[in-house]
Amino acid sequence: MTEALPVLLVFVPFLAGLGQFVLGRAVPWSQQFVSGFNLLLVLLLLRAVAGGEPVIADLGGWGEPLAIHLQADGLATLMLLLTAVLAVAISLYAIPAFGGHARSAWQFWTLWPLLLGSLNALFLSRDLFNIYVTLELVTLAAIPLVLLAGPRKTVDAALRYLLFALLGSLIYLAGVALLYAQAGTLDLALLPAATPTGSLAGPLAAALIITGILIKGAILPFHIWLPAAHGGAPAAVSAILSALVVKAAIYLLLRLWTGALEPLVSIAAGQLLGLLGASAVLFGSWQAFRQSRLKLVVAYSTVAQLGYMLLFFPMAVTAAWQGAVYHGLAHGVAKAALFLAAGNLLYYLGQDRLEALRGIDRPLAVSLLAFGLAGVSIMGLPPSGGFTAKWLLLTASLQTGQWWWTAALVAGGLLAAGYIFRVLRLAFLQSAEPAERRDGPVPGRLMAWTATALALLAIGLGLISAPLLDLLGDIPGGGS
Amino acid sequence: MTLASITASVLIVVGTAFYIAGTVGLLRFPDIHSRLHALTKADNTGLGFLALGVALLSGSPRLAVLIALVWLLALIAASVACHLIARYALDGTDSDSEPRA
Amino acid sequence: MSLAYQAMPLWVLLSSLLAAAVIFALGEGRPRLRIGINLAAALIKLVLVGIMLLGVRAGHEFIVRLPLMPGIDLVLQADALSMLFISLSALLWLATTIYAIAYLEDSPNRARFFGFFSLCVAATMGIATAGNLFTFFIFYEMLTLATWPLVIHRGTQQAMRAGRGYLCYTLGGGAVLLLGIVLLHGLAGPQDFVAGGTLVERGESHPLVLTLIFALLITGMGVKAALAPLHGWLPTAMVAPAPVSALLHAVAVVKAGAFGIVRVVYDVYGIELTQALGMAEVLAIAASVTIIYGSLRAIWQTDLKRRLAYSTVSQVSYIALGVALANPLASIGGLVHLVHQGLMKITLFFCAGCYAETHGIHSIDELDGIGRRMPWTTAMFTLGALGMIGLPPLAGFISKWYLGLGAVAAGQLWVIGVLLASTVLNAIYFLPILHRAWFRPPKQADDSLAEAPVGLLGPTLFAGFAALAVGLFAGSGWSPLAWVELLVQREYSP
Amino acid sequence: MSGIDPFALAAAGLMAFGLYGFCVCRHPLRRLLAINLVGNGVFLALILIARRLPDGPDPVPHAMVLTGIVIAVSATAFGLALIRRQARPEDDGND
Amino acid sequence: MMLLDGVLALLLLLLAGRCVTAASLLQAIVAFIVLGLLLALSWVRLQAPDLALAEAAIGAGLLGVLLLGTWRHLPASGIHHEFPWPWHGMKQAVSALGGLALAVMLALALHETAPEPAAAGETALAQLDAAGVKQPVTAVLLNFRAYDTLLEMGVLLMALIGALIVRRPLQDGSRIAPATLLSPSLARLFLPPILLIGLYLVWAGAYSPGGAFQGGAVLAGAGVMLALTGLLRGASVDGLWLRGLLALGAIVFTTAGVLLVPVTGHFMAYPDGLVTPLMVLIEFSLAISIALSLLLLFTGTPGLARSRP
Repeated sequence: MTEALPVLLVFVPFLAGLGQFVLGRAVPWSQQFVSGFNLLLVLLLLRAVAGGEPVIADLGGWGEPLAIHLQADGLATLMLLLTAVLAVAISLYAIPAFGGHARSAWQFWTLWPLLLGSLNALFLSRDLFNIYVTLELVTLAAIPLVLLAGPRKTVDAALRYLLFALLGSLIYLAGVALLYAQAGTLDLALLPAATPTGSLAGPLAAALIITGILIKGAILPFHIWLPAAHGGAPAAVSAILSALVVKAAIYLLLRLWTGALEPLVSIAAGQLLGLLGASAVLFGSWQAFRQSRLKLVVAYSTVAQLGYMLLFFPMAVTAAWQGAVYHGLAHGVAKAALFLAAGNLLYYLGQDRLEALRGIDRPLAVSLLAFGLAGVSIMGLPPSGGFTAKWLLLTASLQTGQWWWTAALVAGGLLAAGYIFRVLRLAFLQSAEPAERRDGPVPGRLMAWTATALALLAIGLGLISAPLLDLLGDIPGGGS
Repeated sequence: MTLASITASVLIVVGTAFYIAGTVGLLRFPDIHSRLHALTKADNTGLGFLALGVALLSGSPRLAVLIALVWLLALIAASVACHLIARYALDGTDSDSEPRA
Repeated sequence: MSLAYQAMPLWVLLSSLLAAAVIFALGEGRPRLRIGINLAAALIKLVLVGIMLLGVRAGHEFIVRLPLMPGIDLVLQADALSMLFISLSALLWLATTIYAIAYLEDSPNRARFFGFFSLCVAATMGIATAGNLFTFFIFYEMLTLATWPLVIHRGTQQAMRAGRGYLCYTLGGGAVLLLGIVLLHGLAGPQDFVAGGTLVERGESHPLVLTLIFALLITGMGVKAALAPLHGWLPTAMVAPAPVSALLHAVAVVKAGAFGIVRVVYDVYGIELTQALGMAEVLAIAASVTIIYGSLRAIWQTDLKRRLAYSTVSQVSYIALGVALANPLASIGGLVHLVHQGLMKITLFFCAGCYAETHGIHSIDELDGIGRRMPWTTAMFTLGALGMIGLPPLAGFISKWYLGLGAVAAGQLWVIGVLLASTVLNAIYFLPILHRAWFRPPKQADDSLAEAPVGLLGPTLFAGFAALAVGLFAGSGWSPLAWVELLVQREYSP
Repeated sequence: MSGIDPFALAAAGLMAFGLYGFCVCRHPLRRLLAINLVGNGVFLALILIARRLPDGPDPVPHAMVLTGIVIAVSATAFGLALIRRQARPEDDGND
Repeated sequence: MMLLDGVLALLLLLLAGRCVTAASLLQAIVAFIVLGLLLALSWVRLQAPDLALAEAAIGAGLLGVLLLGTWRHLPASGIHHEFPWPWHGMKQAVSALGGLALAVMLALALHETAPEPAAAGETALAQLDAAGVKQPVTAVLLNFRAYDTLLEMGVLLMALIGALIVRRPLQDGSRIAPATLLSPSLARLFLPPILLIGLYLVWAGAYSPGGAFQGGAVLAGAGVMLALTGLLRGASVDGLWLRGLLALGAIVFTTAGVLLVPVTGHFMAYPDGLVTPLMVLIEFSLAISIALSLLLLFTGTPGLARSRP
C-alpha cells in the first residue's frame, strides 16, 4: 500500500493538470481538492517513512539496474511536505489572485498542478536521467507561469530563464552521460558502488552535474536569470519559484553529494561550493538592500538565502546537513509568505516601487505583519525556522573548526535585517499627504491570511524542529 | 566482383560526379537562376544514377521499387522547390532571403 | 494541578503573548474591548506573579522544559533572581498600560502600539524566566523586534532614524551574543542557569576561549544595557512616546541587558570563575566609566528626555558594577538597584510625559515654574530625582550604600570615588531642574493649576509612591531589599 | 583502437563550441543555437557510449537521446516563441 | 570507413564553429540545420538509425523550419551582425580558452571510458523477450523506462502551453499565402505517402527503427507542409477534441500505468499477453499527441482549421 504513495503523488496532480487542460476553463476548486489530497498523501508517507525505512516504488517492476525507482526517504519526504503545505496555501491564495482573467486563469490552473506533480516527481526520483527529465519538466512548467504576469513585461526574464535553465540541464546531462559510461547504471542507489574512482571521467562528470545544478539553482555566478524572473512573475508564482523550484535544484545537490557522487567529490570542491554560497549570501543580500522595487528585494533575498544551503558542502557533518535542509524548509515557507505579502502590497498599490510604500501600514496591516513575521525567519532571528537552521549551521562551523563560515552566517543575517527593515521602515513612515490618496483594491481576507498563516508557520518552524529533524536523520553515509 | 556490382560502382561514381559538378556550379555561378540551373540539373541526374547503382547493389526487386519511388518523389519535390525559388527571385522578393543588416 | 502550577512561568509568558495576539487580531476597531483585554491581561499576570512569588519564597523552583531542537530545550524557570525582575515588570506593565492608554488617546495606530507593547512585555517575561542562554537569546531578540515598532511609533523621519540606530546596535549586539552562545555551546554543551555557574572545571582547561566567550556575551548584552561605547542608540530613541521610553528605560530593554549580565556572571560562569579569568575587574571598570560618562553627558542635555536618557546610561551600570565587584554586599546593591532604578526612572519618565502631554514641554528651560501649575507631577519628579541622586532614605541611597559597603569589603576603594562622583554629577544635572520647576517664575502669565489628566497622573503617583516606599520600608520583610538579600544569600552560600 | 575516436572529438568539440557560443553571443537566437549545439554534442557522446555493449548497441543511452531530443526541441520551440514575442513587443495579446 | 568518419567529424566541428562564429544570423541558422543533417548521418554510422531518423525529422527538419520561421519574424533592426571570434575581446578569449580546456577534458574522458559493460543496457537486452517488442530502444522507452517517456510528454505539453501564452494575436487566418498553384497541388500529392510513412514508422517501432517520436515528427511534418502551402491554417480557438488529442498520449499512458496495477502489481507495468497491443495503443496515442503538439508549436496557435477554399 505504501508503495503506491510516491506514485500517486506524481500521477494525481499530473492527471488533474491534464484534465484541467482538456476541460479548457479554470476550475479553481478542483485544485483545492488536489492540493489537499496531495497533503494527505504526504502525511501518510510521513507516517510510513517515520520508521526510518524509505518507501520505494519500482516503476514497471523491472528491478534494479534498469528500471526507474521512486524513493521517499527522510529528505525527500521533508521536501514533499514543504511542497504540499505551500501548495495548499498558494492554491488558496491563487483563487482571488487569478480571478477574472479567464484564459490566464485556465493556464494557471493547468500549469500549477503539473508543476506540483513535477516537483513531487523530482523529489522522489532515484534515477539520474529521470532527474534530468523532471528538472526540465519543472523548468518548462515554471517559465510559462512567469509569463502569466503579462508577456510584454516578462518575456525578457522568461527567455533568459529558459536559456540558462536549458544550458544547465544539458550540462547536467553531459555529466550523466559520462557517469553512465563508467557505472553502467543510472540508479542513484547503485551508483556509488558502481563508479570507479581514479579516472578523469568521474570527477569531470561530477563537476558537470554540479555545475548544471548550480545554474538551475541560480547560485552566485549563475544567479543573473533569477531576480527578473522571480520579481516579474505573479506573486503566487514567485512564491512557488523561490520557495520550491530553485530549492529543488539545491535539494538535488544535497542528495547527489551525499549519495551518488560521494566517491567523486573532494574537500576542495566542498570548500569551493561553500565559498560560492558565502559569496551568494553577501552579494545577494547587498543587492537586495540596493533594489528599489519590492519584489526585486525579495528575489535577491532568494539569491542570498540559497547560499546558506551551500554552506553544508564544506562542513559535511550532521549539524550542517540538518541545518542546510532545515534552512531549505524555513526559507521555503518564509519566502512564500514574503512573496504573497509583497503580492498583496502590489495588488493594492498597482506598482511595487519601494517609495510608494510610505504609510501603507494602515490599509494593509495584516499583509505587512506577514511580511515582518516572515522577515524574522529570513533574518534568522529567534524563534523561527530560519534561526534554527542558522544555529545548526553555526554549530557545524564551530564543530568542524571552519569558523570562517560564521562570518558569512552572521553578516548575512544582519544584511537581511537591513533589507527587511528598509521595507518595513517605509511602510511605517507617515507620509505628509493623507494615506487615502490611493484607492487600490484592498486584498481580500484569503489573500491576506494565507500569507500570514505561512509567516506564522515560518515562525512556528522554530518551535517544532525536533520531529522534523528526527525524520531527516543524520547525514547519509555518516559524513566524511 | 560480379558484373552487377561493377556496374553499380560505375553508376555511383558517375552520380557522385554529377553531384560534385552541381555543387561546383552552385558555388561558382554568379546569379540565382544559373545556380538553380546547375543544382537541379546535376543533382537530379546524380540522384538518378546513385539510385540506380544502389538498387542494383541491393539485388532485391522490392527495394529497387522503393528506391525508384524515393527518386521520383525527390524529383518532384526538387522541381517544385526550384520553381518556387525561381519565382520568388523573379518577384524581387529576393531581399527577404538575404540577411538584413 | 501540580503540572499547571509547575508551568507557572509559561502562563505568565502566555498572558501577555495571548493578549498581544488578540489585540493584533482585533485591529483598530473596538478600542474599549482592546483596553479591557489589555488591563485584564495585566491584572491576571500580576495575580500569577503573586502566586509564584509566594511559591518561590517558600523555596519552590518553577521550571518548564520544552524540547526545541535535538539536544536543546526551551527552559523557563522562576528562581529568586527571575522573580525580582518579573515582579518589577508585571507591576510596571500595569502602570505603564494605564498611562499609555491615556497618553495615546485618539492617536492613530493604537492597536499596533498595544500589540507590540504586550509583545514587548512577553519578551521581557521570557528573558526573566529564561532557564538557559539559548532561551534567553530567543526572548532577547524577540524584545529587539517587538520594541522597534514602538520606537518608530510616531512614524516621523526622526523616529525612523532613531529606529534605524536602535536596530543597528541591538541586532549587531544580538549577533555578537549569538556567536558567544554558539561558542559556549560547542565548548560545554547545553548549559542551564545554575547558581554558582557550571563552567568552573572547564575554566582551567580553556581559559582563553572562555574569556573570549565572556567578552562576546557581555558585549552582546552590553548593547542593550547601554554600556559606555555601546549606548548610542539610547538617547536617540527618545523620540518614542513617553510610555515607550519609560518601558525601554525602566523595565524592558535596558534592564534585559543588565539582567543578562547578571545571569552570565552568576549563573553561567559563576563569580569565582569570573574573577579567576580576570573579567570581573574589566567589567567593573567598564561599568564605572559608563557611570561617569553618562552623568557627564547628561549635564549638557537641554531636552528633558535626553537628559533622563543619559541618566539611565549612567544608572543602569550600577547593576553591572555591583555584580562585577563580586562580593555579597555589592551584589545586594547592584541587584536591588535593578528594582529601585526601575521605579525611580519610570516615575521620571511618566512625569516627563505628563509635562509634554499637558503643556507641550520638552525642553528643560520651559520648565520654569511648572511646580505651581502641576504640583503633583512635579512632586513626583522631585521624588524620583532626589532618589536618583541618592538622598537618604530614598531608594537610590539604599543601592549606593550597599554598593559602597561592598566596595569597601572587596577592597576596591576607588569605587567609592566613582559613587561619590556620580552622586555629585547627578545632583548637578537634577537639582537645576528642580530649582527651575519650583522656584523660577513661569514664563507665561498663565500660572493657574493645570494638572495632568487622571489617566496620566494616576500611574505617575503610583510609581512615585512605590519608589518612595521601597526606600522607606527597605527594612520590611517584603521589600525588594529583603528579597535581594535572600537571593544573594543563596547565590553565595554554596 | 589506437587513436582517439573522431566522433569523440566531435562530441567534445560540439559541447565546447556551444558553451563558447553561449558565453560570447548576445542575440538570444544565437544563444539558443549554441545551447542546441551543446545538446547535440551530449547526444553524440551518449551514442558513442552506447556502442560498448558486445551484442548490439546499448538501448538505454539511445532512449536517453530520443527523450533528450524531444525535450530539447520542445524547449527550443518555446524559446523561439519567446524570441518572436521579444522581437515584436508592440502588440500585446492574451492579457 | 575511418576516413568517412574522420571527414564527418571534421565537418561537424567546422559547422559548429561556423554556427557559433558566423557574422550573419541566417548563416548561423543554416549551418545549424546542415549540422543536424550531418549529425543524423553520423548516427547512422554509429549504429543508431532510430536516432538518426529522429534527428533528421525533429532535430534538423522541424527545428530548422521553426528556426527559419522565427528568423523571418525578427525585425530588420533586431538582427545585428555579431563577430564572436576569440580575439575580439577579453570575454571571448577567456571563453575560448575555457571551451578548449573543456573540449580536451571531455575528449579524454570519452576516450578513456571504455572498460565496463553497462549493467542497465545488458539487462535491457536480456529482458527484451519479456518487453513485448523486438526493438530495444522502443522497449526501453515504452516499457523498461516508460516513466521517463510519460514525463517527457508533459514537457512537450507545457512547452506548447508556454508558447501559446506568448503568441501574438493572429492578424488574419492565412498568413502564408500560396505562391503558386503548384505548391498546394504538390502538397496534396505528397500528403498520402507522408501520412503513410508516418503511421508506418509508428507501427514499425515495435521491431525496427522507428517509433512514436519519429512517426509523430513525420506526421507533424505533413501538417507543416499543409500549413506552409496554405491548406491548413492556425486558428485562434481550440476545441475540446483538439485539447483532448494533445493530452491523449499522456492520459492513455498514465491511465494504463495506474489502472493495470491490480493486474500487474507494479505501476507502469503491462500484464502478460496484453503487452504488445497495449504498447501499440500507447505508441499511436503518443504519436498523435506529439504530431499535434509539434504542429501547433509551428503554427503558434491554439487551434487549427482547414483553409477556406
